[in-house]
Amino acid sequence: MANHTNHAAHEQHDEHGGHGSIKAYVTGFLLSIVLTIIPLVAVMNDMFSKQATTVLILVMAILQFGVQLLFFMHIRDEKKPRFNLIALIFGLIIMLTIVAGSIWIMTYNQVAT
Amino acid sequence: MAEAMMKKTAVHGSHHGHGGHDHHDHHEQEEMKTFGFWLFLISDVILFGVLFATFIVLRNNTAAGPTGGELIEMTGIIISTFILLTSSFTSGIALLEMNKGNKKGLIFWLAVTALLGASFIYLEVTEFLHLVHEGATIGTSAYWSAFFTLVGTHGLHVSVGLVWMTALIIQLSRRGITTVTKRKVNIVSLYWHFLDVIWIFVFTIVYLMGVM
Amino acid sequence: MWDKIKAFSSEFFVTGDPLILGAQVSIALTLVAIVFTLTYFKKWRWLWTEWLTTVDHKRIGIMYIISSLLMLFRGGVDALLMRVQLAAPGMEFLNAEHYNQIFTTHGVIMILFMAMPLMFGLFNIMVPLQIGARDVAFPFLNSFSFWMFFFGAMLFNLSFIIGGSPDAGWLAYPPLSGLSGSPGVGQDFYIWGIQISGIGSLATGINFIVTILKMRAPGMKLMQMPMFTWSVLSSSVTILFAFPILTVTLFLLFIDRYLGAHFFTLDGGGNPMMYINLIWMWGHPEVYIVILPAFGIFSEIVATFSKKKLFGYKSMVFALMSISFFSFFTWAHHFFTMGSGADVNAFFAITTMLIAIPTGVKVFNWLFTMYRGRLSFPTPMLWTVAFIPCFVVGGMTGVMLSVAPADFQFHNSYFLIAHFHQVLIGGVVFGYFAGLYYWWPKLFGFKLHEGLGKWAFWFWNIGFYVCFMPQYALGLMGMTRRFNEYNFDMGWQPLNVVSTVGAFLMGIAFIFQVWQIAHSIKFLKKETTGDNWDGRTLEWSIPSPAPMYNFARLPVVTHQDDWWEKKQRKLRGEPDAPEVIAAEQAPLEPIHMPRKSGNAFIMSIFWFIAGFGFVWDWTWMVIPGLIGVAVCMLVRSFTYNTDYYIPVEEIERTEAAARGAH
Amino acid sequence: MTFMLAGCSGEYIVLDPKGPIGQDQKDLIIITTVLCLVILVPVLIMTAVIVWRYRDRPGSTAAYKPNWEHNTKLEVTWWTIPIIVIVTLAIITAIYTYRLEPSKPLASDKEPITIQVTSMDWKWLFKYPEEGIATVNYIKFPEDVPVRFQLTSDMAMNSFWIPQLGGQIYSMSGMAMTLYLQADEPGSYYGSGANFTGKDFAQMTFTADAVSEEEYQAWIDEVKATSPALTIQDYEDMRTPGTSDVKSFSSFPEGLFEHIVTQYVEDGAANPHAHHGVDKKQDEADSGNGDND
Ligand code: HEA
Ligand code: HEA
Ligand SMILES: [Cu+2]
Repeated sequence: MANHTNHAAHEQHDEHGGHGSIKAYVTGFLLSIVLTIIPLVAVMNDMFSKQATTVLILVMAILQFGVQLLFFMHIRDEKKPRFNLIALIFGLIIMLTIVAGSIWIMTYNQVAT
Repeated sequence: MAEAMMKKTAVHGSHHGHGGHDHHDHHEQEEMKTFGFWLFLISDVILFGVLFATFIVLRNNTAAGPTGGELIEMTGIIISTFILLTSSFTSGIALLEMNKGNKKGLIFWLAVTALLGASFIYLEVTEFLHLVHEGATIGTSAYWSAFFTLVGTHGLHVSVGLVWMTALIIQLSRRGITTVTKRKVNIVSLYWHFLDVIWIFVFTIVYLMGVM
Repeated sequence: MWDKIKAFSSEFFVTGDPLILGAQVSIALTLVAIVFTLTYFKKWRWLWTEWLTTVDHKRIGIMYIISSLLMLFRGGVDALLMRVQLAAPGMEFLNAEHYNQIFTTHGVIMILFMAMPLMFGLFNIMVPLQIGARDVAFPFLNSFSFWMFFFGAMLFNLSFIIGGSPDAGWLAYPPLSGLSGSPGVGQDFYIWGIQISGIGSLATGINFIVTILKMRAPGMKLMQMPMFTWSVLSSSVTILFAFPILTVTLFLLFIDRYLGAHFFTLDGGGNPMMYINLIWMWGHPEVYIVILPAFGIFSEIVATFSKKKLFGYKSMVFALMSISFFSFFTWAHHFFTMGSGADVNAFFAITTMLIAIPTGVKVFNWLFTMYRGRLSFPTPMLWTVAFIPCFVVGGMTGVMLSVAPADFQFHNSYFLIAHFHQVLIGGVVFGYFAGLYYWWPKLFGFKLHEGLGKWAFWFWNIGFYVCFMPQYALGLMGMTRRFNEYNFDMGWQPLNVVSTVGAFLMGIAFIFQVWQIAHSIKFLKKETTGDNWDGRTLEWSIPSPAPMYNFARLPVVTHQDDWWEKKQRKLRGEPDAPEVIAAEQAPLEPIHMPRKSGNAFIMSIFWFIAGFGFVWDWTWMVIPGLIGVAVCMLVRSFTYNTDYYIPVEEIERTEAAARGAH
Repeated sequence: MTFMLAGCSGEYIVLDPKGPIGQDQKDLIIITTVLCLVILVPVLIMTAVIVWRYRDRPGSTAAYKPNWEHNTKLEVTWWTIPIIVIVTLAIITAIYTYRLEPSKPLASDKEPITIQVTSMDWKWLFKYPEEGIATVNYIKFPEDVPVRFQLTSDMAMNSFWIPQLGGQIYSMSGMAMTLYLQADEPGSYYGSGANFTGKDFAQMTFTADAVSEEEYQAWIDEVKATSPALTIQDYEDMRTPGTSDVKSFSSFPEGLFEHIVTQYVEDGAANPHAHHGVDKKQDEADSGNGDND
């Protein structure tokens, strides 16, 4: 594994300072609007079956998440080693485990309602 | 921290006087803080994950009381969703202004972001009041407990962000754009985008699926 | 009026029990004595400037260790009280309520206020030294973590004399821990004590991840880090992912109690099983959080005292990381008996067993580090060698528990109690003791008396087996945990008596340790070499105790076990690499250090105040508490002057004094 | 541990099963113990030998290789052996997990009898829906006949455990779990509440008697003839926390168990706290909301 910081990247980092461009932000913004409208329309107009809608809106939410991550949070711009990305991926795996695991386990232990 | 800088110089076997170090030094330290904050955000991901899990598990437990679908008014929610999306965008613009070195622009866009955030909170409070009025409080049923806690925790995060942004605007106007304030703005905008992401899932799972 | 006050104070203070009255009086007397001593010797200022406001990782570490040893005492006394009751259940030495409070506080204190802070103490003291850094990444945050732990622990312990202790078990399952099951304030003390210190733990986790990833000495690659540092990284990563779960779970329990919500209540559609599900998502990783650093400590010690490189470095690292990862996929093994069906049980049984594989690899690597080594057995190594069989047996019984259908018979029995004490004492406690003995000279600049240490060692060990081996048998005899009484027909008493004797042997061992420390302070034998064990890693390359800036010049690292390699090169007469020499001969430069700050201490007091207010439902106290917290945060945010430079002359003076000593 | 096993007077009831479930569990315990010993014993021996042989002493002839830190063959070995053991164990566990799934009916040519179990603070209430009788802290059932326990809790979660017949299952409020057990021979078996429920939880032990069919019938008849009826009032009284002696009742209100399971269900609009009516929501409980058998 490489040393913790890379000198070259470090130098160059100073110059470009922050990340992103107005173009990226606008693209991201438009995408996020579109990705919000699609599920909204699908749900409000009862366009598909319940199951299909669920899948659709979840996919849209995940795409939206990707958009924020790429265009706004600049996850791509990280220099190596990509600790940020690694940490995020681990975090997401654990988070999904928590949600999916709870749902799975608790389906057997619902209280009478 | 000094060692951070010395790491660099030592690896490359060069030693310049320490005048030039300070800058590097701070830079490295600020970078560390940003990374630390990123980790904090990931712990927040887990935090919200647990709240979502709880909400999903308890979503049918309305104890014969009102359900979300019955009481939720989507109009307000849709408006606040777009407000938050826009604020995520404006906080990005603030960042761009900062990178251009434009202090005024930076403060302006931060203020816009904060205002959007404040209107989001206003709408949320209105919605909660509406729900309480309709007879859904945190004690009504497990569903509403989970609902208010999840949505409220997000709202609390946004409110904290507002205080933080205000404090930052004051600091910026006093100190201008320095390595330290720059990092602070970066962090706050990261936080803001993160809250946007969380909201997307609140919107999808709590509201859209609730009224489906 | 008077009646009101009387009624209030009878609720506020725990009354009516001579045991507790005695404790209250002695606590009050101790407090008076402390205040008097500080005033008499004019030490208040010293206390404030040197300790309460310090951000030095070594001092914070010392404070962690002192507090955790006090907590070990408290938890240990609890244990002894329980054991007395269980040896003679008919005597009603403790009544049912007391017994329940005592096992609850014993469990909480031992894990959260003894093991965790002892672990954080070792993190603090050693990680920066091992990686060649001058402090942790966020020294202020570090002091915040400590004070949050400290005041959280204080809040929890307060319940002993004020309001009454929690009594719903160390993980406080609702509805027993909810308002319907525990209307008193004990459970609120539990929630807020743990919550406040939990925030501190999360911050520590983040702090050490950043420290380790970003602050290593120049040249030190990840795969050259000492194994303890690796274990701290894996443990911190686990903290990062696990502690938020605890925070939320307790928070939900709190709003159930405080705002009448219905997450885990019986009515209103609440589901108490969800709590059990959530708390173990934290609870299981938690036990690995505390064991992983112990694994790291053993790895350091076994290499040092075998005079041999650690065997299988890479698989050790891989094992650590996979344990922390897999620890998040096993939680349901704590409630196999919840009736979640065969799919769930089979899945979680298998994920649980998988952890035995990387753990086993670690055991074999330790054995093969000793194999073809030259073993010497000072106290740190004794603890290490004793750990292996003890932990392996405990781990095996863990594997037996993980077999879901068999667990139907073991669950909640003394078999389980024996399992986890074996891994917690044989693994965690032995490990931290080993680390404490090993690093003590580095920490304080003097060695501990070996002879007394050996007495303590043998008493702990023999006491351990005498205490907990019979408990496996008791489990198979059907004795369930948390029984304050049992029927003599069951034939459980003889083994319980044996077990109690063992517990007292451990108590004697603890007395030996206290004596050992007192004795060593009295007959102070200064440690002047800085490298008294002929160590392998960077911490041994600097004077003992380490100067406040740790390294006058930051070392350049070229090898794993860099310090050892350097000594070997010297023996062989080989020169160091040019960059190493360059770094060593570079002129001293002013050292950049974080400034002291009382903010963290004060902020934690406000947390304490808010927590205390929440416990008693006193809004007038909660609000100023929370406002205080917010103000402290803002003040910190507006503080830009957070660090300073140590001038070269001062460094020269300090170094001369340290080096001149030998 | 062996010396403990030999030397003490108590009875190892977990290892002395009297029913098919307990028997299977005992087998499983033995299999896993053996599998663990396969590794444990060599590890302990290795530890002792290595520590002894490589201790530093004057004139030691043992090899010393300070830089020997890696050996692929060895490392592969100790990744592989545990993997093999764990895979074996995993397979066995999976098989047994499905076989011993507590809600799975037992293979038997006899019709199972049902006992409805409620953990209360701090006593056990048992009901025999087929016979219409009820008992407290005591059960009796015929040997060789599968018993279907339906478990629920009135308050905090407990755990129903008769070690000699088989492992425990939680009793939880708001749900009904199922556990099948069977006694192969007559006897008087120890049972307990294994999960902590507060103050007098240690007093929640009970006796489970397995008797011949005739004796069982006789007992039922006797209870019916001589015991009082369990009224709703009795049940409400029982809910006050406290311990209880052994009791029996000749009858109990119909649907009491279902009522206990659904007692916390709000019936909505009218009165959110009216959960004391016995008759309501029976159907729902019968259709097994939360019942996973
Ligand atoms: C430091 C703490 C610690 C550690 C390290 C462990 C380690 C393990 N634990 Fe333990 N456990 C606890 C602390 C710990 N546990 C606590 C506190 C509880 C109870 C809490 C409560 O209810 O209050 C508990 C409860 C507990 C249960 C729940 C039982 C029940 O409630 O009914 C189970 C079940 O699966 C379990 C399993 C395991 C396993 C499989 C391991 C494994 O990680 C062990 C792995 C190690 C080895 C196996 C030994 C070395 C390996 C070899 C030499 C290699 C080869 C081995 C094989 C192939 C088998 N533990
Ligand atoms: C790191 C964790 C840790 C440690 C170190 C210990 C240490 C000990 N534990 Fe603990 N224990 C737990 C964690 C731990 N325990 C947990 C999590 C539970 C579960 C709680 C629950 O069910 O909710 C538990 C439960 C538990 C029980 C079960 C109670 C029950 O279910 O009814 C018992 C019973 O024997 C016990 C005994 C002991 C003993 C004898 C020690 C000994 O090692 C203690 C050693 C003793 C000392 C260090 C004493 C020092 C004091 C003195 C020297 C003073 C001298 C004074 C006199 C002689 C009067 N523990
Ligand atoms: Cu576990």
